Amino acid sequence: MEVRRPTIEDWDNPGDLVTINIGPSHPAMHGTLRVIAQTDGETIVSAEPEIGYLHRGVEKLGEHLTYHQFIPITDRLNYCSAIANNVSYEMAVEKLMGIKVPEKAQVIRMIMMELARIADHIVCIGILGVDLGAFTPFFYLFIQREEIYEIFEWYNGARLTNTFGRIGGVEADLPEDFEERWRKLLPNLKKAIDETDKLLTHNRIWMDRTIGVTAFSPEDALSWGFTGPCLRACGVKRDLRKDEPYCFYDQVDFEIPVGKHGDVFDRYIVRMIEMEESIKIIDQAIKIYKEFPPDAPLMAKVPKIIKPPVGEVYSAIEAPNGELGFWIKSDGSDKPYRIKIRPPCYMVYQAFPELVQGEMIADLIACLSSLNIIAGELDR
Amino acid sequence: MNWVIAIIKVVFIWTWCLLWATVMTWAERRGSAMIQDRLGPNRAGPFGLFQPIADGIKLFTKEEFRPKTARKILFNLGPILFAIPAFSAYAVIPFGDKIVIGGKEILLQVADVNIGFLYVLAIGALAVYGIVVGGWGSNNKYSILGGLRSTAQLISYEVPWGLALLAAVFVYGTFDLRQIALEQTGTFLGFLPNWGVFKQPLGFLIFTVAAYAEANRVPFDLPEAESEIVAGYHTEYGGMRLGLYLFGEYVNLYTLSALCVTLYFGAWNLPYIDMSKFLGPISYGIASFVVFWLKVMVFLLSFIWVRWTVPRFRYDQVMRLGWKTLIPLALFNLLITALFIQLTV
Amino acid sequence: MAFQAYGGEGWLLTKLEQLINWGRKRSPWPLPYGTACCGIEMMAALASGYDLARFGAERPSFSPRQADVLIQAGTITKKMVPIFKRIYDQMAEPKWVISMGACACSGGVFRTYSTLQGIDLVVPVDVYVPGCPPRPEGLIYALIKIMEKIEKDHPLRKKAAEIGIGG
Amino acid sequence: MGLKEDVQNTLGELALDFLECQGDLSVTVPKDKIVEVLTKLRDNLGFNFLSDVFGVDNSVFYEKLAKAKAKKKKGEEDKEEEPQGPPPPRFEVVYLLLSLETNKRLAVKIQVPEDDLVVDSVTCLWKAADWPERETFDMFGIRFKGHHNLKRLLMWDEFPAHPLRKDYPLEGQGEERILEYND
Amino acid sequence: MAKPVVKKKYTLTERVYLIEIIKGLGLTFKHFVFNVKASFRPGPHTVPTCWQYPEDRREIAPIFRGAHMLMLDDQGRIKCVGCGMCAKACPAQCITVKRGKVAEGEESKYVGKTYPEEFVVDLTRCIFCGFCEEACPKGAIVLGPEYELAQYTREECQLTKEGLLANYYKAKEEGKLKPPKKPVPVAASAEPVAKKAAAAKKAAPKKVEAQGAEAKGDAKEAKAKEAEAKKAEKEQKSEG
Repeated sequence: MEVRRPTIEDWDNPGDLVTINIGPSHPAMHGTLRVIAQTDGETIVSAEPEIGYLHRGVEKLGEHLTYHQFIPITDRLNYCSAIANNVSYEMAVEKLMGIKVPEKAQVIRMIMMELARIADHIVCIGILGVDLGAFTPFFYLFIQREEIYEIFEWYNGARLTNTFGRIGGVEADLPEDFEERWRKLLPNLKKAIDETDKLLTHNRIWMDRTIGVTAFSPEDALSWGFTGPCLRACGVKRDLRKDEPYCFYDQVDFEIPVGKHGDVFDRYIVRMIEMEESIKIIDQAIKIYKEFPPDAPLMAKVPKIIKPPVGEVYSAIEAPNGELGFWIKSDGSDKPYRIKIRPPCYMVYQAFPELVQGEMIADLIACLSSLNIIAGELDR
Repeated sequence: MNWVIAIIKVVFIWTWCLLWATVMTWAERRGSAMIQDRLGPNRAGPFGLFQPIADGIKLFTKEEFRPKTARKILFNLGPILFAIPAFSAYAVIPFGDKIVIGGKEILLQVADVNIGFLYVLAIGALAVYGIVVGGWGSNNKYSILGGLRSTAQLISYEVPWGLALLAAVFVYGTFDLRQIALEQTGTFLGFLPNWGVFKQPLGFLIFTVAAYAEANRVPFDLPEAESEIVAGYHTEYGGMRLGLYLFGEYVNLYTLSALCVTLYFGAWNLPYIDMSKFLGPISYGIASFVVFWLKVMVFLLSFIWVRWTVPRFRYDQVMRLGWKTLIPLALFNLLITALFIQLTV
Repeated sequence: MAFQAYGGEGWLLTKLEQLINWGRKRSPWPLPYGTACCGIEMMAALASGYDLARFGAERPSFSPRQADVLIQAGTITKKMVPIFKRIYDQMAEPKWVISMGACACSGGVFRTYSTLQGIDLVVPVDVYVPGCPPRPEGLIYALIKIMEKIEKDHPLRKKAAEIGIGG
Repeated sequence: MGLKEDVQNTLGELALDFLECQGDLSVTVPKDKIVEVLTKLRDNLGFNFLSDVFGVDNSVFYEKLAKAKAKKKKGEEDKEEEPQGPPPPRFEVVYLLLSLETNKRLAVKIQVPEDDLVVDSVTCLWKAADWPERETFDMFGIRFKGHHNLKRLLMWDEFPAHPLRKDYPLEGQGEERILEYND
Repeated sequence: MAKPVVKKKYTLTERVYLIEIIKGLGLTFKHFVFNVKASFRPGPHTVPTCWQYPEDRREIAPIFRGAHMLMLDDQGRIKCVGCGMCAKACPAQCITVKRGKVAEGEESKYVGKTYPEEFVVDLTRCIFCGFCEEACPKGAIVLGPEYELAQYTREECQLTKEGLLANYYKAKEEGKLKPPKKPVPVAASAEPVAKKAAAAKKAAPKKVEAQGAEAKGDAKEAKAKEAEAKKAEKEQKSEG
């Protein structure tokens, strides 16, 4: 049945249905998303998301900055895990130029990316909890996130927007006390994850709120272009870290958690397990890292002014949210001719009307939080 | 002379309620902070105790704003309708046994009505008016949703609440709250304090759950569910009107806790100890008051404690829990109680 | 008018104003309008590590009617401008605005067609916090600056001047 | 047995041009055959996942290349051929495909001339094309025939220009959004 | 289009709400008791996870990227020559440098022959990426430890030369100057240092070690080369 999508004109003649405008200034809409929902009582008949409230013209800006200058801009795409964006972009440019990154730099990138993944999932799960009324796990998790930030800060001096790495490598070696910090953080992080698990996972209220809510079939998910945890929650075992390995992901041992129904609960569980897997990866990566001599190269030899040859490449990595890709077209000058970012949550969010149809208003919020829509990369 | 005492009692209990509702807002903030590994407001006065006063001053001096589309009368009426029942309900709940001053026996209760029980039920149901009127008067979709949610929720939970209380009435055989309190002395089955909770464990459970729903507290805080409908019925309210809503909530909590203590936790009676035997008349009066107040505080704190632990229900789940679980359970409880009484008496 | 007598440097008036200022200062309920990266740092400031609640800013009220301090954390795009302005207008007096982060202060690195070059083009801003994003400490420092500003305020005298009494 | 041969075999003469860059293969196909091509690729070669759809404005690209060539003045042959005769179409729409089985990626490109900015929508093949096509419309003004809801996505509805076109200045032309509220 | 229907299967403990809720209550109570105990400790830092900012500050990294400062050398001379490399490298274009010739008699103030007549950093635009610091051939502009940057007006956020120097003095007084950055080892040639071949994967750790040793030799060369390259660059810049 084709349902007419609501528009803003429905405000004036709503008929039997109530049109509710949710956002952009709504506590659960992360400040920048907007959903116009038609509701029958509390049930959503149809919902239409509107995006673009954080469209900052990143792609256009990229055409006016040099390759190097664009790195800080990528920080501001998915700001929950800036490092993954940085690395994705750098890998795209490196691919375009045919640079092979020194292995030690790759290990450092891997460690940092996994830390960023944990930080990202912490935000997602914490916000999911807050949006469902459970505030406390958010605080428990954020304490640990703060510690992860501290690691970032001691690495290169910024907490959130790290501007990590350079084209051709990384800008610094891991600090000497990195492992010490990590060891200090590890038990607390595990404890925080465990406490969240205790507070939420088996709580019937939580289960009622999440299980079966906005379930999605794998076929639909693939057709809509889902990637990352949302796709894995639907039961498709796909992870670029395993399927198209980069860095050292083919040399570390980790599992890919897969859900069954693609509902909010599965997304939550997949993220929870992924955090634990990331911890495993970091532990192994630190072992690999230690095998390198302290003065092993961290940067490939790149010219001072980066001028890739004419061409176009697409390179993607598994960001915390899914496949984050950069398509770069170069015209041989020091500025990219066109940068196209393929943000993971863009694809996920466009399936939103289908996801929430027939659910209740409260589920809309739960669904939105569990998809982990980051406006920065959604609108670019 | 009697009306002087009555006025003193009214004023006292109002200020007392107000005081503890104020302290509760502080306790809520500090308590939640302590649960969440942080500190909470600690800058205003010692331990941040003056925080509620600062809030009050600020809300009082804030611009009183009424949206153009709001219904003037209803908009103004909402908070008042919400706050008044919360205060009035306390009229019949005893807050201590009795105090003898100058040979005159003063009951620590504003009005010793023999149907006090029914009065509480009736007044408690009134609070929903404040929410729904406020929500409707704001003329905001979120507010109306919040108001509707709270209506459905309060009506649904009024039923198991009443049924649970009815079972308690079966046990005590009276509608008089003072009488109920007095019945809970001595021991039950030889070793337990003779408290309602031991005679009516299921009833107590249902009462507590329903009380959370009546008070709109997590996990039943749907009418003001922050992440769903912004601030629910008080979305459009600011300034002191909002203050009344926020404040009324805590007064409401205080009343509910007091009712719970009166019915199920032996009011001012200590387990195994009869205070009246070894305390003077005045000190006994004060002691009974303090004991009662301490018990109420425990309940108030448990409201906070639960709030910061569990997630929120969804609307239909609240209804399901109310109609499909609590009401049958309450009926079952009623049946068992009736049978038991019929067989033993 | 009798009130006129208090319009001057009256002791009672000053004390009263101090009291009001104290109340306002100690209870700045924020409206956290986090649109972008700064929103995450604002969350960090609200979370346990820094705990904005210590200053009484505990109750993030998402309804603009109930908020005192609008923390604009993140970019305001041109598409967002009318909505943002409306939110500001909906806030009841007295209100303050913290412009957190480079994007909110001036558009920052996003000198583009869709970004508003500083929210002060649309609403009056009380405190600017540079940084991209600022540390949570930076935000708390801004809040302290707002408090200092509140302390210097004369709410009653202003009101009196508004309605045309006193001096 | 490379991917290129496979694509060549599958598409036959529909494949107009191949471009290989650092292992990334892209194939140019006729504009009006895009749905047919993508169906073939999906059904025969297992490219069952649409990563992204986006547009490129090539109006400056060829100029820049020509300039760069002129600078070199060496007479070397470049990979890119100097456009002969009519200028190449201004816009390009790129479809990024992925095969989930073999993990191979393929970019399919169509050339869209400025005077005929209508392309067939591929939302019938993949729902994922929904927003990317809207965005392409928003940013370049390329219309997609058969799209069910072709509205602006990122900019507001009344926005007059298409910002990712090369002739649009970075800092905009002073557009402002005005919304009226009646309260 | 049809949504999959999920059947909820709960265990008994999950079905009865209370057991899990009581477990959760126990957990929060533990935190509560711990924090209440901790909050009575003396000093500003009571609850271990909470920093009371103005009194009790979290230790920030010595390399934290805060407000800029203009560096002086050992003799108190301004290192900056006003070449404008930082302004060029800045993605946000927030730096304005005007170069001036050092007047006679003022040579003791400046390192170079030219000096920054005007040096303004627009902090409201700056994104603190640290590229200016990297681009500077003289190590003259450095992102300092200052993070309390809030101001009442936009004009106050313009960091002029005086402000930049004041930041330097403040950081120096507090001993918060950045430690010198270690040079990053660069691979010797454009060729990959060690190919990540399939064979390498099988015996990963050993191979890695071997590669590491190999890389060691390379790294020394790389350092030398890098130093050379830097010298050349600097010369070029100071000329230009």
